[in-house]
Amino acid sequence: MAPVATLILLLPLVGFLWVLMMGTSLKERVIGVAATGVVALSFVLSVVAFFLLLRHSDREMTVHLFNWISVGTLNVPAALLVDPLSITMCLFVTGISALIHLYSIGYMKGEKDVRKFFLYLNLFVFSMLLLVLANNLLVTFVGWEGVGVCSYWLVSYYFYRDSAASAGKKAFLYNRVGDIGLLVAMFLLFHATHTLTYLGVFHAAGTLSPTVATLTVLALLLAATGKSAQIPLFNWLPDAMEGPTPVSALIHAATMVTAGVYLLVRMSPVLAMSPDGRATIAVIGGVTAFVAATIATSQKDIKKVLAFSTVSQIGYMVLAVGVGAYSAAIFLMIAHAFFKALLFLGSGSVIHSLGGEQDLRKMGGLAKYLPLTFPTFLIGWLTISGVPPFAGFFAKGDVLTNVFEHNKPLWVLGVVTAILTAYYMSRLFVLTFRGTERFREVTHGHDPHESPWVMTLPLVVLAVLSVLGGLLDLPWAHGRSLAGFLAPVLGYVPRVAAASTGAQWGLAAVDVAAAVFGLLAAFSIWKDITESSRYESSFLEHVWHWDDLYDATIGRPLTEAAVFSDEVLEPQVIDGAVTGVAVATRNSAEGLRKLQSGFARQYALAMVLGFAVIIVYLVARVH
Amino acid sequence: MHSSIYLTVLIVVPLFGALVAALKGRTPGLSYAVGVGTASVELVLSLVVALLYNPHVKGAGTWDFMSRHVLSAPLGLAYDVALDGISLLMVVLTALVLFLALLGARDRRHEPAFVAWLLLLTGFTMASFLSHDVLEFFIFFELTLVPSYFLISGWGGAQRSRAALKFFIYTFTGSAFLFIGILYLGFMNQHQTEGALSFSYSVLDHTAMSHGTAVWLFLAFAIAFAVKSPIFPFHTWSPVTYAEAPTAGSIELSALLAKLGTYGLLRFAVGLFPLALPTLRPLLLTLAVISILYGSLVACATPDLKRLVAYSSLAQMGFITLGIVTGSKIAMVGAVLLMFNHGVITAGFFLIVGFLEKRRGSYQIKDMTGLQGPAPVFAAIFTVVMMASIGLPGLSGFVSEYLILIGTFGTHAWWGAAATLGVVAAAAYLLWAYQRVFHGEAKGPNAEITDATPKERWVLVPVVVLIVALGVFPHPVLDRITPSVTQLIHHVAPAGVNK
Amino acid sequence: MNVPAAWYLVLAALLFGVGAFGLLTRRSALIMFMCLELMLNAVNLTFVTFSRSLSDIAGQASVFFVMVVAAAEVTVGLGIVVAVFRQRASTSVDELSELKG
Amino acid sequence: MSGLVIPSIHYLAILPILIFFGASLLLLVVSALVDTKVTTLLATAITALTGVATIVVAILQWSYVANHGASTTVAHAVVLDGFAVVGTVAIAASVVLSSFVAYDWARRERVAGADFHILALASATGALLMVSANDLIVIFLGLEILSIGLYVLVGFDRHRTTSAEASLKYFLLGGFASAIFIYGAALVYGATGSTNLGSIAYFLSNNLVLHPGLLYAGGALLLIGFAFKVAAVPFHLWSPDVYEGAPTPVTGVMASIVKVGAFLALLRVLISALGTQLDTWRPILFVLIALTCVVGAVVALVQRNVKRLLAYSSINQAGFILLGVWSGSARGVAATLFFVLTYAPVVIATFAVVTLMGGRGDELHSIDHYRGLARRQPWLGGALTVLLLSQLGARLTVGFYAKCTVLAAAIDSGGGALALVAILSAAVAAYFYLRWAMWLYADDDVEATRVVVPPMTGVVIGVGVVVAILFGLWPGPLVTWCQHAPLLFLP
Repeated sequence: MAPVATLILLLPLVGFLWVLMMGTSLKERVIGVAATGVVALSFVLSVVAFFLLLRHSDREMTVHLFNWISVGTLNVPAALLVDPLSITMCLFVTGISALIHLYSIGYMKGEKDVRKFFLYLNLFVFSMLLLVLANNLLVTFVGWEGVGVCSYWLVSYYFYRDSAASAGKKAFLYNRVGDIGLLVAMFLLFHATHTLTYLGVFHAAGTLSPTVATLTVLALLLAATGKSAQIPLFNWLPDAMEGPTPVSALIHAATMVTAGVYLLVRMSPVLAMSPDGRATIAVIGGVTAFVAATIATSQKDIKKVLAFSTVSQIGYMVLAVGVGAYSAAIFLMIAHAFFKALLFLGSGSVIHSLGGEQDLRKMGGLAKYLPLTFPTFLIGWLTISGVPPFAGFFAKGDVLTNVFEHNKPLWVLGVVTAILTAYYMSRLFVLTFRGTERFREVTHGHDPHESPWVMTLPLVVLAVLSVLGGLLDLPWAHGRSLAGFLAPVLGYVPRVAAASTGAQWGLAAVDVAAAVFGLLAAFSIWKDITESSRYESSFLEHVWHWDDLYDATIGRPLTEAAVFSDEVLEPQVIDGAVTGVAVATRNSAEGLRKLQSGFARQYALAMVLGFAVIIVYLVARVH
Repeated sequence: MHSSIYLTVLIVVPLFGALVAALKGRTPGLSYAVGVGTASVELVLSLVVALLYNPHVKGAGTWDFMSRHVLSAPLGLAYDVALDGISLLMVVLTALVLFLALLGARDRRHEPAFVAWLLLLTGFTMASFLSHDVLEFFIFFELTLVPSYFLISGWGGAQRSRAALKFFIYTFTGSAFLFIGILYLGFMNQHQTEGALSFSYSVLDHTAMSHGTAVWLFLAFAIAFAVKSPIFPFHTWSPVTYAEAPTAGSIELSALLAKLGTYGLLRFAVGLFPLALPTLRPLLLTLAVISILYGSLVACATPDLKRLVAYSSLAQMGFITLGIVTGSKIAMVGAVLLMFNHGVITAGFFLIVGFLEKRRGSYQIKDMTGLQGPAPVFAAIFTVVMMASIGLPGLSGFVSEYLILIGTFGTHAWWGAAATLGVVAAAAYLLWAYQRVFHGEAKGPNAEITDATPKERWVLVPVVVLIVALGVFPHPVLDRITPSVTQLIHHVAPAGVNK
Repeated sequence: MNVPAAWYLVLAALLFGVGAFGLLTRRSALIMFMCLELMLNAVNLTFVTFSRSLSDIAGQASVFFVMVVAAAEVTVGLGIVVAVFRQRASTSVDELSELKG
Repeated sequence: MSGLVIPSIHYLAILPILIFFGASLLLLVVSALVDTKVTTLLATAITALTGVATIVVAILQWSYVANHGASTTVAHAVVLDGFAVVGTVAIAASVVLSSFVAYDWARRERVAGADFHILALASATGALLMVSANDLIVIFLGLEILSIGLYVLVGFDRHRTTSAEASLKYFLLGGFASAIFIYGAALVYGATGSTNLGSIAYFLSNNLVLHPGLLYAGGALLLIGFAFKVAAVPFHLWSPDVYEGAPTPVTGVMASIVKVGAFLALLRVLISALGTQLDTWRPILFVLIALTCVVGAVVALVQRNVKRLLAYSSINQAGFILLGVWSGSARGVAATLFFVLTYAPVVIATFAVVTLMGGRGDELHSIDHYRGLARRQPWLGGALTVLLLSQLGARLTVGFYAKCTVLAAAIDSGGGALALVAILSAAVAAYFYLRWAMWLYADDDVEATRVVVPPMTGVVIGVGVVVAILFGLWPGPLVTWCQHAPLLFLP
């Protein structure tokens, strides 16, 4: 087992190093194939590891690689923890990554710096695997930051575009803010439990004082909001769409952005110690899901729509975590990975066919030109809208059922969000594939062409997965499926008795109703774009003016403070004090040299005065 | 216990090299060759010492290679060298930095003098790190001023004279207090022991003193070191000096001489006056945190790359100080490690900035855009150095910063939390600078610049290697630091230092 | 009749003071010069007085030294004054303020 | 009818004085007889011999003191102790060095004859008398012999009116100071019944002074007399003018010989005679030192004329030397000795360089004149740099240990605050030393004319540099030597 797990982790790194070392000599195609190959290989190994784990009795083992940091009481090994959760993550991370690597070969063909692209991509996969496989918080943090920096590089991949450069920076900074959360959480836990390994922390979790527990959970939540683009740190994700589409699909939809959810799930034993913390998580998740969904209804850029839908979907996951439905969160995470990757790659194929055009208003009627993209995208659309029997329906249903049992208001919010989801996705679908053809001036009259097989094959695979994804965890088979598999890690959360099958059918019906309502609404409104654009609000389009708010409250004040310090405080006050002393000395020198008048008699006078002073002192001393 | 001959050689070789370089100035290039030769010898030697070093010497604790020769009893002057885990790291750094400065920042104007001053500076720095005698340390500590002064005033930029004078006077004034403090301590000790006047570290650290005395002496010492490091608000000499100094000078100053300050603070201020620590800790912690945040803030706005590095150094010095004064062992180890890492990182920064200046003839950020296009290698290496400075896990900077923060958090949670903000700030100003310099469309002269030459790459290789290696396998280093820090903590501990 | 020693001392002190005052107030180098002599003589008087009241001969011996010194000063001093006078046709000290600052 | 009693004289004790006195008389005669062209060289040679002979004698004296201990002679008016011996050596060496400089200077200025050397030797005699005097009257004599010679030397340069001006100023104020000094001696005599330092000390330690008025007034006057000679603020005002006006070699003499004589005599008076009154005079000295250090350093900042600049710098240095006196301890005595012993050659060498740079007519003393010197003439520039660094107190130059010893002494006797003031003033002083040093390395007008370094002056500069560096690297023996040269009377 140990070597397998190690290889899963190291293969992408090997790929990275190999391409790095070979330098620019390699051919573009070779690089692509090699990069894809290593990831695919580690997917295969993950499958192997999965079955090995099934045979493993306690379904949990630690692989110690080497001793990383150890000072005094702080002891941090570089070690892996192989358990159902990490393997599940490995499976879908490597799987999706492999597909997207393959897709990228086609998508990035002819780009300037393909080598760099695959370098980053491989490094990203390595970091992501490190994140999920780590057996302690600090190593997780390494992966956590690793994926962050890879995302920074890939978002600003087109560095000569200022928008891309800024987007990359923004992404990294927002993540950094989140990282404070993770750091603080680590500090708190370490000083409370004197260890950072998950098992150690979980073992001591029971001893955490409520305050520490709550603080830790909130810190973790901050970390999660940063990485998983939740309120208040969610607005870097739409900008991150500046990156190449495969990147958006892999990093900003399927894998990295779910890392926050993974962290929360992973720390479930600590979450268990703080009901308040969990409640906060739930609220954050629910609200984010809703807000992002509203915004998605008014975006003009196809990728932006998908970006906000991602935020919204992750909101669902966080919500699930908040109500303690960990397996539901993971379930949705996987399903979402399938259909959101599918949608992104689909949109990528669309964009590709239109030579880089991303504006929905310049699309439409593409169905007949994209014979493979269209049906796969259709499946993706139905899945995310929550139409049975696709994966989305079961996953979201699982979440909402749990929410319903714990928190009715949030459940209502969730359902509304579901309606909105169906609505904006249908809007997207309609505007892209149906209606009048508005792309002619983009393509200079040519017909759009379907993408090569390397790009369409992943679409097909993902479509299939989206259809069958639901099988992972059918409501009536929780014990034997994903939930059951994850149970040893999360503690199997049985349905509350009250939720009789009847109630469940009821909830399912509500979900379907919501989906259908959203669909119909969209189709009825978006038949013709010209007059229906009044259903877009600029407030929503401008993301509730969230950026402006931050800019006004934090960005600009800080910038001004910086400029002030550099131009006024520093030279005039702090250095001014120093130079002030110098100037004062110089002036006093000028003053003193006046005494040096050159008149001998004044010199004599000075002597006499000096004598007088001394005598005064002596007289004073005598009496 | 190993023979002290190693250390003596470490000190003598560069001084001798300086002499040769100065005298053999006639034949062109020879002096440079001498310099490089000396640097290589020094580097190898320091590594040998690092391998030989034994942290468990009988009766000397973690001090190794120890020996003491009294030069003048009435003056209490002695040649007294020893090496422990903390100074070991600094020794290696000294040798390394000389190597980088010589290879990476060669200056052909008056070359013999240039090389000679550089070697002298190294010799003096080496000696101060190896001094086990406070007076001896002070002498060499001060001595480093002279070569740096001539390096700056001789090879610096337009404002060099002003910068050099300011640097010298500022530091000289600061160390005036240190000097008085040392003498005072020496006599206080002599009056207690009624023995000969001695400034040996191992003698002085047994001096009994009242709390008040300890506080005053600590302050006298701390001012000198705060100026040298620099720490807010004594830092204003550093931006102008770093900016005006030649690249080699900037490297030596920020990567090496700054460490003299923090090293002194750790070894002498904290080590000799533990009594004062509880009283002064709040002040020092606050100054450290201000240095971190304020340094980062100004770095966001400063228009000059070298000044930017200067302010980022201020922030880093803040971290080091934090680690030194919290009294947590973990944090202190982190601080020592950061001294080394920051040395490597700033050296890397200044090297790259120097290379860019050679091409663009300016340090101004506004004069550079989109360099990543024409110069991807520079961009890549700069990114690595930058990420290390930001504290990206897996790179050297992170390990040290993390140790400092987690340690501080245990003893002084609020200061620790405040310092953690520095992590974001660092990312802010560095990425912002990176974007302005390397991202965007390269036009005009920016588009013409050539990428790193093979030689330049080879100079930068050790930097990158060290950054990565110490990020992934800090172990060998930590194992050498920890015992010495533990010893220091145990000496300090009774005076209410927690953990 | 017997005059108490104190009176001589006071007289000497006054003489010394007068000399010093003159030195401060007169411009002519020569007069200042005389003031110096006056001061030295005040010193002599003091010595003699003490030597008398202490009935110790050493004090009177000192007087001779002082006189000799005074004489030597006169010779050198006059020489210098003459040299200056040659250059400036004046012995006013206040005109000698080329060196200052 | 008691016959005249000739006091027993231990000639070894006064031999140096006799040698110098004899040498100056000899020169006087010779210069009258021999053709004036050769006399300068001859005079220099004789002066050198005198110096060497004196140093040899000093060695004998040292061994004598080592074997028989310190002693007084000539009715306790003269003392032979290690302290005096070290002083003698310092003065003798300074005279030799100055005479070398003067030789080249005289050649350049076309000043024929041996006058400089005669007067220098005479003045030096006075200085020697001061360092070994054990009686206020003898000190007064020494002071006058020293001064009268100098009055003439200062006015020696007939080409420059400033020379005469300086001479007259120095004479009038010097005379004033001497009068004050001797009046002080008289009052002390009245208070204690003796002018002999030993007796004064004995009297003060055995009797309770009921009416200290006389004693205090006398002491204060004595102190002022010395303060004038060592140019302590506020009694320093004469010195910049005189330093500037005097011929540069003479300035060198004033900065070395006069300081040695005055400081050592002051030390002897304050510690041997008035040691019991430590608590009374220390506060006065405290203020004097603080003023001297600060004013010297600060006013020097704005000087353009290097001679004036050096005048102020030597005022600042005087403050440091006084620290050693202030501490009033054995350590302080040793520190003072070490300081004057090492400071003298360095400052003479510095003025030797200034003499060279002054050029024909001794006029070119603007600091701008030194720009790029080290670029034109690396050795001369380098030497000057070393000398300046030494006076700055840079580490590894003897200047550092000089300052170190006095500061240590002061701190040892509880003068931490004073030491701090002093060293901060040194930080201020560093500014002008460095600015000067930096201009030496300025790249502009590298093409200006080079100055020729005559051999003798070269030797002097060399000696200064060697002293600065050698004892900077290895101060041990010299410090120990000064440590073993205590005062005869130490309370």
